[in-house]
Amino acid sequence: MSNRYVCVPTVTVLAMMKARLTGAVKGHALLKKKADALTLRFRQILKKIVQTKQEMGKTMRAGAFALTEAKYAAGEFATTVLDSVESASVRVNAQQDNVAGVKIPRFERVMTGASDTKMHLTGLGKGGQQVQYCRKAYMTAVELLVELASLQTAFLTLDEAIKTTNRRVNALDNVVIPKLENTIAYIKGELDELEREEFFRLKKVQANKRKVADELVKRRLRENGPTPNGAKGALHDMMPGVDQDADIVF
Amino acid sequence: MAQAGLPDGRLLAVIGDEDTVTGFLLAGVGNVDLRRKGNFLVVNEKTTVKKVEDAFKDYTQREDIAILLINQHVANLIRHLINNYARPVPAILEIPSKEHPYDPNQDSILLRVKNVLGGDLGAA
Amino acid sequence: MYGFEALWFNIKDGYLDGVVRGHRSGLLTTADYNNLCQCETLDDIKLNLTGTDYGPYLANEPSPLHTTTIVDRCTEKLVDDWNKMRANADEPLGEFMDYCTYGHMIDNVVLIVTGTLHERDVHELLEKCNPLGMFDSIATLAVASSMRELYRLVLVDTPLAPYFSESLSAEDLDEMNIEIMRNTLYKAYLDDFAAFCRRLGGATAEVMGGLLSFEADRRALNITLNSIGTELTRDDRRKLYSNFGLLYPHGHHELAAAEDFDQIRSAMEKCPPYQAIFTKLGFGESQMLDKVLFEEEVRRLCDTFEQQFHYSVFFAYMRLREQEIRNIMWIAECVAQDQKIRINDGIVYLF
Amino acid sequence: MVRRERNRLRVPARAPAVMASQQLLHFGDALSRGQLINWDYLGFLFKQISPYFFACLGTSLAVGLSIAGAAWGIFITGSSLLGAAIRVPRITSKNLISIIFCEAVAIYGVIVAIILSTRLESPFVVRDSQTGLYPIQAMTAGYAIYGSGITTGWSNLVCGLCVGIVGSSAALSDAQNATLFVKILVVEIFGSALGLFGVIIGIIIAGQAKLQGTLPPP
Repeated sequence: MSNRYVCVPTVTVLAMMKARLTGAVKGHALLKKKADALTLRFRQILKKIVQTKQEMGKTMRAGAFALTEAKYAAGEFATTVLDSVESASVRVNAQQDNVAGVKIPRFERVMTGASDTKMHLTGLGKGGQQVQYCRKAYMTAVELLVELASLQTAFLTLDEAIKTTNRRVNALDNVVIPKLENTIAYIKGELDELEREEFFRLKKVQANKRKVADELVKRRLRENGPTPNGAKGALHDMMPGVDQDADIVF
Repeated sequence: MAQAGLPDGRLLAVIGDEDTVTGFLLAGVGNVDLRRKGNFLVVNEKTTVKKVEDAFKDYTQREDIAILLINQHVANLIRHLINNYARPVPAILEIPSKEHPYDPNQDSILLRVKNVLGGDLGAA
Repeated sequence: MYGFEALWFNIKDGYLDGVVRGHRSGLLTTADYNNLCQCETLDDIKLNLTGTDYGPYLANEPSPLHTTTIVDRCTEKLVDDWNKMRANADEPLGEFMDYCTYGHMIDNVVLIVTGTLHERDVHELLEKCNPLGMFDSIATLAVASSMRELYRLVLVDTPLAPYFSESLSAEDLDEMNIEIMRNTLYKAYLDDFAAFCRRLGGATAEVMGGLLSFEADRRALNITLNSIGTELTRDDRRKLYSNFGLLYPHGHHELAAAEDFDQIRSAMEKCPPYQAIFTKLGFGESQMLDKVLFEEEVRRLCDTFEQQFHYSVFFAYMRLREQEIRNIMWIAECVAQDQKIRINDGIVYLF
Repeated sequence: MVRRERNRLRVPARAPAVMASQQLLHFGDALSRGQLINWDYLGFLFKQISPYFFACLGTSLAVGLSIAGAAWGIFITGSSLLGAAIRVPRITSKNLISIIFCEAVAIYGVIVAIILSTRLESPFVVRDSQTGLYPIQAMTAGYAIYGSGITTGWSNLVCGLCVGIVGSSAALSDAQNATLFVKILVVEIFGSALGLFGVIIGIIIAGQAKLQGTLPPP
């Protein structure tokens, strides 16, 4: 029997173990709730991720096509764009959401308002309109991607969180609680055993004492003649509660 | 989080073919700091896998980058790195490129999603 | 000597005139475009182009084709044609042909200059240059570390030097937005080109005058339209308009003051030729403008072939080829990106 | 040489010279009177010029101008044809007809020149010994041959140009669209007919002329 805690089987320990068991059961219930909440959120996110990923496919396609249109109208402008990069006008802020005690990073697009005149003037001579159109298309894509990034990090974090929570739930469910229960059962068994030993010992003592008393009576009878009632009363006095209180122990 | 040191927000990094990068730079994600260190890498047929790997490692370790966008066909070059990458931030997003339409079956994240859902993505 | 080019033109340029018209007949026709539009993959497009002038250029391309490869090969064809003709050209046709390519040269210089200032690899930049606008010393552009140095060391020897010295001051070289610089140079170039054509006289002056003023007016229109809502001031805007064209000078006043598309429209519609273009557009609709203008340009370019004994055919051929390459790019992109619904939006049928 | 010897024998050598100097004085007078062209003097001048000179000049103009026209036309057509044929080689054989039309112009000139040169016949014309003038028939013939040559020459020159330019366009348009060739050929034929008009008129003009003197009585 290794599936229990090693302890001294005493009443104190028993009480302690019982307290631990109640805690474990309560914790298990809570963790279970948390896991459910996380899973709920997780499922939502999963659905959204798949949706957003597919939408992202579409948006990116639209963006790529807008770029084609811009190239068609403005000629080759990629290098100009690559070379006129200065400071990002689109950035992300990371914030944190709290889902059942799990901190989930959430990204938010912010426009810093950094000057991007260069981009505005791209294709000034020809095709600028299409370039701006393309720019807008990619802005939409960025927005979507930021959202997707939030979802994705949330997914990863939640995945991790759910795994740990589930592990804990399972650990409680499969290891801690049975072990506690086993321990309690063991302690109780041990305590019973002690009790029974004590009873047997008491019985033995009683029998012994009765034997001694009988011999005493016999000896008295031999010496004084039989006084049956008096002897019996004396015996009863010597072992109080043996007859009436037997069910106190059991 | 490094948020406190960067009051104006963190960056998006892009690794991809010229068109993708151009598009996102047009949208204004590009950033070149004082040491002329950019947050984008144009991958063409001459770019070595090593270079892509280095850029990936660099971008994922930089504090000021929150999201890394990478073209799927480029991601396939360094798939081992991406599969081993476990941190939530910077988030790695695989995006389709012009010539390689989006294939959900190659996306590391979606594969995990698929595992969780236990099968069909379309049904979800 | 207008009207008598017929007698002298062919002495020097008859052969090339024939050659360029031959090349022109190699441009894709509506039937070709219809076939191309039916394609499902880039390989189909390659197959369809095999029967055209582009055939030999695409024949040896290995199978995973990219749209950029197709476009590059097609451009190569144009460049080969152009260089062969340039090599055979006598003066002043040679000079005329050089003038045609100065526009690309400006783009290349701007590209290299911005690239150099951002410490990019020169070879990479050279690959991106338009081969039509190459000049001998272009690789040396990269030695300079500042714009001013660049002008002093390299640009001074190029045909573009006058444009730099006339329209830009030393401070401009350092501070000006590259896009504005490009357009300033382009303006100087267009003015110069128009003056050159006037000097040539005869049918060339007449036909090129029409084409260039359309070009100048289109640029004016585009600059106005694209600078709405940007920090470009009215005066800056005016400085980028060419000094000729149908809108010059009164239309430019109105354009410079225009704040939205409808104002531009009312300024442009005062010229009868442009009125016809704008009637094709609904009010407030500026998205289609590019295409309508391309169509108008192509129509004008095609018309130049109706007249003989002038140089404009060379200019027109170059422009038409470029338009065709744009068309091919569009088709290829539509096919590659699976956007075939949009395929007809981008093709400007040449004939 | 022989002719000149004979002339010297028959014509009083001094007479024309004296008259010429008189006329020259007269010409100076005319100028001083404010008259720009002295028609009398010009008439005198032309009368003094040998009809043979005009006949030969006419003949040479006929062939020279025609050939200039033909050559001009051929280079106009030819250069375009060569250029266009690079792309569309099929047009060369068909468009040789334009070259042939131009060539025909030269042939007209040659024919007319031959005809004109046959008008110069022996025995040769001599000046009248009294007046120092050539016989009126001879002068008529000289001018006629000159006129015929000029008519043919100029008309063939412009005809050659016309055919050349049209031929150039024909070559270019044939390269673009083969069906156009026949239509443009009609235009070209009409163009080349122009030269024929000159030739006909030239032949008619020269038809009556005969530059032939009468043999002196033995």
